[in-house]
Amino acid sequence: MTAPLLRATGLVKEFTVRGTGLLGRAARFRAVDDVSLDVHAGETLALVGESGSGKSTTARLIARLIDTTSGTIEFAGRDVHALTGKDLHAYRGDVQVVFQDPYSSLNPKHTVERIVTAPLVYQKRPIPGGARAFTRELMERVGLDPDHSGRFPAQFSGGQAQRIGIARALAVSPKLIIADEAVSALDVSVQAQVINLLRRLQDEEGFSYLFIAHDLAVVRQIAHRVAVMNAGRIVESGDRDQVFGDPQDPYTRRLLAAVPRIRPEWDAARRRNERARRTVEEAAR
Amino acid sequence: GGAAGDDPVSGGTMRMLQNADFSYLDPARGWDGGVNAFYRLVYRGLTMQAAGDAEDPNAIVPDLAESLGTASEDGLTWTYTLKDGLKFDNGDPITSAELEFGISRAWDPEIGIGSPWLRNTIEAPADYAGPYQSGDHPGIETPDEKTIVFHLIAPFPEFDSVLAQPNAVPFPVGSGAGDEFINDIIASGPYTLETYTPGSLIKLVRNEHWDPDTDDVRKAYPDAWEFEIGLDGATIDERLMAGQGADANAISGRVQPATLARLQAPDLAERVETADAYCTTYMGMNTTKAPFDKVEVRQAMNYAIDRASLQTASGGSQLADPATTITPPSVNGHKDFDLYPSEGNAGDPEKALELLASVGLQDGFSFTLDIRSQPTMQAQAESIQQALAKINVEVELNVIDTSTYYETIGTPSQQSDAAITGWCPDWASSASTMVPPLVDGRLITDKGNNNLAQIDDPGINARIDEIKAMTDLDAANVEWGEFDEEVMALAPMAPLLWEKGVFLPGENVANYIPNTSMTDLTIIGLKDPSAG
Amino acid sequence: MTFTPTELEAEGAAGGEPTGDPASARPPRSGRRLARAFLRDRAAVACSAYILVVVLMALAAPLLVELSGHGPLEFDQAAVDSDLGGLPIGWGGGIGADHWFGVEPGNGRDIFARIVYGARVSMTIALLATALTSVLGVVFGLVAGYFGGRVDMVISRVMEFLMAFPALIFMIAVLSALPAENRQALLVVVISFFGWPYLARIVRGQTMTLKQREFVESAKASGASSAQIIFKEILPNLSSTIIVMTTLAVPGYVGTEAGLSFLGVGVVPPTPSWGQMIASSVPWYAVDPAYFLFPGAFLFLLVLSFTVLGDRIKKIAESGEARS
Amino acid sequence: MAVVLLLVCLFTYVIFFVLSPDPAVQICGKNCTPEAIDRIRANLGLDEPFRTQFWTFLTGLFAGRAYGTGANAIECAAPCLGYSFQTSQPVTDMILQRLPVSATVAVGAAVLWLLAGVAAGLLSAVKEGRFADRFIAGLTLTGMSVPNYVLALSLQFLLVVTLGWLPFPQAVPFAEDPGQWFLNFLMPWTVLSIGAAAVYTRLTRANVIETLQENYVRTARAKGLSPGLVWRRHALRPALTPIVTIFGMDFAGLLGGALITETVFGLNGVGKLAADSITKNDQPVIMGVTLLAAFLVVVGNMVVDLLYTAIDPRVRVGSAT
Amino acid sequence: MTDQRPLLRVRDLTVGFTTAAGRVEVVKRLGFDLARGGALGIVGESGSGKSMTSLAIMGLLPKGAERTGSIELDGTELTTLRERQMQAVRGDRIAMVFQDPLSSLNPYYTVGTQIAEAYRAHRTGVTRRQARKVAIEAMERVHIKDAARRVDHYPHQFSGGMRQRVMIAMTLSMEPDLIIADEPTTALDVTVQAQILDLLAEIRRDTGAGLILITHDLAVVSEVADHIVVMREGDLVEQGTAEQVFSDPRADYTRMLLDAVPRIDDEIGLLRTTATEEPR
Ligand SMILES: Nc1ncnc2c1ncn2[C@@H]1O[C@H](COP(=O)(O)OP(=O)(O)OP(=O)(O)O)[C@@H](O)[C@H]1O
Ligand SMILES: Nc1ncnc2c1ncn2[C@@H]1O[C@H](COP(=O)(O)OP(=O)(O)OP(=O)(O)O)[C@@H](O)[C@H]1O
Ligand SMILES: [Mg+2]
Ligand SMILES: [Mg+2]
Repeated sequence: MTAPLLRATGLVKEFTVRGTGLLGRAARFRAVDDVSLDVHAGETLALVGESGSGKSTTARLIARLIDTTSGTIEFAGRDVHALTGKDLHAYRGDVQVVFQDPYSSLNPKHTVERIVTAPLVYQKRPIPGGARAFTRELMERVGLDPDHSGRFPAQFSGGQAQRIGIARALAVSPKLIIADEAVSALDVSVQAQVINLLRRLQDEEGFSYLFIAHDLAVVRQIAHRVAVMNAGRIVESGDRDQVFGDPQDPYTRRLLAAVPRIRPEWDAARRRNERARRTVEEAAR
Repeated sequence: GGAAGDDPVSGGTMRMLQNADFSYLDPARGWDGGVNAFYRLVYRGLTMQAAGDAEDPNAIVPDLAESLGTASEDGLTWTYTLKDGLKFDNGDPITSAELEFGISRAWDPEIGIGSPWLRNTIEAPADYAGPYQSGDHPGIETPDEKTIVFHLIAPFPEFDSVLAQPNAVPFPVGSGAGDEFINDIIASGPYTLETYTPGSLIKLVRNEHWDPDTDDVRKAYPDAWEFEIGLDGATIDERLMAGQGADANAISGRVQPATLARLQAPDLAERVETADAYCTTYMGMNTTKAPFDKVEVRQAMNYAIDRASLQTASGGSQLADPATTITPPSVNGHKDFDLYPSEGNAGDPEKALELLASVGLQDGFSFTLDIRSQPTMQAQAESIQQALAKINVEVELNVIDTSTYYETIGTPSQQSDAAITGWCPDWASSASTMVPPLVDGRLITDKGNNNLAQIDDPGINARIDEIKAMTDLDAANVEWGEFDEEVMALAPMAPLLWEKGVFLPGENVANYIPNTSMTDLTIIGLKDPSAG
Repeated sequence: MTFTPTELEAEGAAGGEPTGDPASARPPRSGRRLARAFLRDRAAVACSAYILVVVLMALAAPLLVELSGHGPLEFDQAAVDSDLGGLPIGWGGGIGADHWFGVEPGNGRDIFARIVYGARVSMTIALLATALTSVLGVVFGLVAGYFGGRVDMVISRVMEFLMAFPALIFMIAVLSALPAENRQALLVVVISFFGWPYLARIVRGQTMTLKQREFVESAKASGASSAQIIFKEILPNLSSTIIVMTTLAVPGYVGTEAGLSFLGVGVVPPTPSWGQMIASSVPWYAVDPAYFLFPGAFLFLLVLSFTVLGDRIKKIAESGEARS
Repeated sequence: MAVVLLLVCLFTYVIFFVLSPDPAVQICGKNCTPEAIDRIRANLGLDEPFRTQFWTFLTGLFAGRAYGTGANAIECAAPCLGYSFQTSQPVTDMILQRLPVSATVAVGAAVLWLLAGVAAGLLSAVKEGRFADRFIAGLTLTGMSVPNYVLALSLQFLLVVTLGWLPFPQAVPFAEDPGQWFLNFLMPWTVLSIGAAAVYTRLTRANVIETLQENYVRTARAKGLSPGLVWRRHALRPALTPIVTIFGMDFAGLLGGALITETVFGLNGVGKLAADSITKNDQPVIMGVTLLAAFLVVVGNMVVDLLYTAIDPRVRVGSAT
Repeated sequence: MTDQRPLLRVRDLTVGFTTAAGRVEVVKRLGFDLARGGALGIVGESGSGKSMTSLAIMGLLPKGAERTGSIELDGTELTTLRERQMQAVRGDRIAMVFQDPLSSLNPYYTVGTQIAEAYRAHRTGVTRRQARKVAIEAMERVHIKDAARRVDHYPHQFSGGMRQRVMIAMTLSMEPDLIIADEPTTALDVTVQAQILDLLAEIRRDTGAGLILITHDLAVVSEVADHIVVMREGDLVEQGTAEQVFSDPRADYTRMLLDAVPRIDDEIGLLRTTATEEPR
């Protein structure tokens, strides 16, 4: 096996939380507790767990948006914490984040063009082919109308807005995209489109994803490997089929059991009926 | 004089409505027209200014003393004898010891901040610091209970006037240290303090131990006095005009210019009293600064100033007269002259320009005028600004806060080119305290300077000494008038206005003879004490 | 004048969280549509018109005075009656063809000329103070809100302190003790010194919520510096708040300047200012009400216009652009 | 809180220390010699370095202090806010004497504006969008815009001079003539409360309208509660709670003196004291009033915090989850 | 169940708003029946009018909304009832569980008070103490441990799932005939969601109350409802029994929705969507 693109070892993040009430003392709260994970090139690692389990915190540690309490992060063999100046900018170009709420993650006062070119501007890199053309190209890649590059985020629907967020991540040609609940806020049909888009982009361009979600059904559709988090720790990780098919940890089992599902026999019947209908239609044609 | 004819009757409560509180209840500390009038109600001295309704209200008459003082041959020793039956409000007798003690308080560095005349005239060692720190006053002798002898630094023919100053009053020996007399007093006059709420109320009631037989001046008709303090000027006028209830028994200071128009109504007009000015408002010109070092320029200013407009700006003809001399007409020793006349007192710009041209300043110049941040003075300054603009002189106003104004202009190093201020005599029986302090070159000091012109003319200085030495006070007054004119020829200042007063006593008030210097409150009474 | 209610209240409305409701995301109103909404609002138009008149009046003061024939400092002895304490001669404080708004008692200065020149003072001081306050308030608010922690603590303490401070008393005390030169600049500085925390507090609050928004994280993840995040990402989102707050601040400052002048620590005489005119009219209002009514009405209408305008702009901004 | 107060003290002291005319000169009076000034300075400790003086001032606040030494020493009992050499009074006494008037003014105005503001706000909220609402909106904008001295003068001109409905203001103690007392304070109360009432109206209206859109109000209605109950229990309490906060601070601010109103109406309150002291440049008094006012605001803030804790359970009980 | 009349009968329900841009209908001529003790699931994407439908039934539409059509509860026409009478229906006959349990509970009162308040609203002569007892019982029924103590806690002292239980306890205490739950689990984690869904099922079993479950999650309705209504932009797209809708959907839109649902236990492949570009 080749060396992973990203390797996090023994990550710990503690927050100081202010106590409540008059006499409340400041306490330390361990949001991420000894988390280790690898993401290989071209692979999707899904991080699942319930609310508050520390998924987002892990993501922000890896994106170096916050500092670790302890533990190391290596990216392409380099210690991320040692990076400064130019190297840090390069890292920021290699790792991009797509957030949960498409509206919150896009500056409402900026046009699409300004949004998607911002990462390059912040990294003081030239915009290949000029902002206009560059934006059009990106919008086409994520399946948006290139003529809309002068619009504001509020003028797009949720799914479209999420595509803009993805386009922004693509602008700097990253190696790793951290998708923090990138599809959780979307309606099923839109969610399906975005998942398809992410998969397509991975096939075409070979990104790695760190895919964070709480919806196990979604995770199963997109992940190669899965890590399950609970209370700041990774309780189980492994290949998708292994985790879903033969969960080892009781927490994982509980999580899987709780997922609501459409009865398989109904699904089977539906597929049968569908096939039948299609044959009828074809015959009619 | 006398009010609407009816005579005052004993009894009742007299009210006084006023804006500002009295400066100090302690006469060693306070020294201004308003509080001096108040002191007269509660304190007595060896001598005093005559009653307000006397033939010469400026005259000095005996009070606690049997008669005015007798000076020794060399004029250095003055002796007074006390009347019988004098008592404080606590019943203790007033003797020469109490007088010496009370007078010596003027030397205390922290308490004796009132009139400086005692210190300026009575002999005392340089390190004498009042009775609390240095004990008995070495310059005052009390051979017996009824005799008191003062040793002077130099002959001072007007020493009777000095003892009429408010701080020359008796106090029980040992009393009045620290802030003892800040909120309470020990009275020797016809009234004593009942309550004092600083900034809002003073109540006086009769001093039972005051014996009218020992007092030739004070009538003390009302049983009590109430001073309502902290009222807005306009409010006072409104209340006096309305005269509702107890306000019929009220008096107060000058009315506001805006009120004058309303006093035309017949029922009010008949209550109105007027009083002459005792002070002169003038513009002092700093002769140490160009171009006011040239007498022609100073004379030009005197010509150019529009005193008619100044008059209107200060409240109009009822409240101000154009001033042409330093000494106001009501002060003994005034001589009527006008060295810089103009048509209707409206200024003579041509004449002024001529004078300026004679020193090459026909194109004008600019100077800075210090003024107090107070509406009337600002209006006056603006008038001067307008008038001088006609002779190309640009006036920049330097508005100084009221509280620091005198400190600033009295410090030669901080004083600008010119300043507007007023000057009043310390006693009106002669002009000796009117003109000399303003022009005596030997009195120029680093702080607290009154000679704003900073003029130091040997001729003037010599004349001052000459007139001051005269023991015939009437003859001296004639000389002061002449002196005034001599000074004005040099024009170290431009007299601007004599600000008179219009007063509106309540309907029930009798024998009210207002005075812009010090109204004699001791002769006022109510027509009908049961009213109000 | 002690009250600057608009700020208090603006916080309640403008200070709220920017509402982002994706479900009802409609295209934001374009500038032109906002303008149209504004023009349809009769009160807003009337107020703007009055403000415009005052601004023009201030700008064209020398011309207008030329027309009316009297300068603001010019005495007119003939217009007042010296025997009645300087009361203006004639009806309504001397209103007539010669003096359109009558004259000042005591010296006969033309009230029209003084109103016109007073407008200059009022507008200059209010606008400059607003500008300075806005800059201070926005910068400190942004910095405190964005950096949080110790920086926020220091700035917040200072703001708390300035807001707890009896500003009016202090302004008067300082102004009365300071030399009179450059009084207008001083007024601007003193007013702004006590004024900025009100805007800063709101900006700080909004910055703290905006900071939570993911586009800030996103910019950070792309390598934006703090300054870039503050000024390029956050600041544009505060534009409507700032516009609303500043429009609401102007009337406060017009009032403050007039109030300080009313109390005698404002502009230095003989420079006219509305507040100073009102102050000097106080003793006269019973005999010469016109002297009080003219500056009083002009001042009141100006403050009212700015208040209503601010109110309207707030409403329009809330219904349109402020969203998202 | 304590930090803010200390800052206020220091700031005030520094400023007035720098700007203040020498108190020694004031004590010294009209005819003064440099030696006398020096002696007074030494006596009062004015020749000490700034730090020592500030410390003396601070200790004076808690323990009292004496000005001068020996027979002429002037005692200033704790809390000593300083000593006015212009009026020869301890500043604390001067303020305490004026406080009742300011309190009367403040309480009356506060009651008035609170009642008027909340009532008008509620009415406005109930009639949202209708004529009454728009009428009140117009009134509040006007009320917020009229500078209070303009209002004061207009009222006085109209009610007292022209119409003669009210007597000219006169300081009459309540005990002496309650009717006159009431009439006397009516105008100051009105003037002071109008601006604030306008603000409270708008706040109340906005809060009530906002609260009515809260989900829990919908829940209450879904339970089948009567509209009255929904209003009383679920809308008013949350809507009026923020008003308490603001009210506490406004009221505290007002206690420290309504400078302009008291000046215009000639009421001898703390505000007038400040105004007068400013004209007379009586720095110790200005400083004292400034400190008092700041103190009241800070205390007001604290009281409001406590009140808030009592009213809002979210603040009271720490989150248990 | 001898009574053949449905518990709830909705016909031609239309909800419209008059906005600046003109009149918009957000629910269009909706019609469905709910049998006594039945469970109806209303599904649809965001903005399809699900919540408006539930509020229309409750008579709690926001200001500016108009409602036409007929809503019959147990034979009583609700649309013509006066506000006073509707008050008696709310809570007593129909109870509602809202999506966001935190904002739906008043932060100023203890949960006990709020439950008791609901109980007392429809019963005269109930003492505080009795109501409190009912509240504690109701909380016990929704499996809140230590109910006697927790009854005096404030909403913010509970976790999300617990708050939702409190909301349900509140509806329980009112003993309604019909419970409408509008996205009761959307804000919750899957494990908690499972518990709440179980709880709803249990209550339905125990009390025989009818249930309308509104959600955008097809998997959730499939587990709970026996009858399904699919909505899209205010239109009723399809309705039928759960089995019919899930195994043989008639409408293309339903099929598309079902295709788009990622399965936890089905094949993995491109999720089918009707278009590669989503509709503008
Ligand atoms: N800045 C912070 N200060 C204190 N605690 C924090 C901070 N950020 C996160 N936490 C806490 O850390 C824990 C993990 O948070 P995190 O956001 O990583 O969870 P998550 O798994 O992403 O949950 P969700 O699914 O709700 O997004 C939570 O309990 C959260 O309250
Ligand atoms: N006050 C209102 N004025 C105008 N339109 C409104 C109003 N409230 C809601 N709408 C619109 O009504 C439509 C239906 O809203 P509803 O809340 O019923 O949707 P929903 O199906 O519950 O969606 P979600 O799943 O997001 O809760 C939406 O398009 C919404 O924009
Ligand atoms: Mg998260
Ligand atoms: Mg909904």
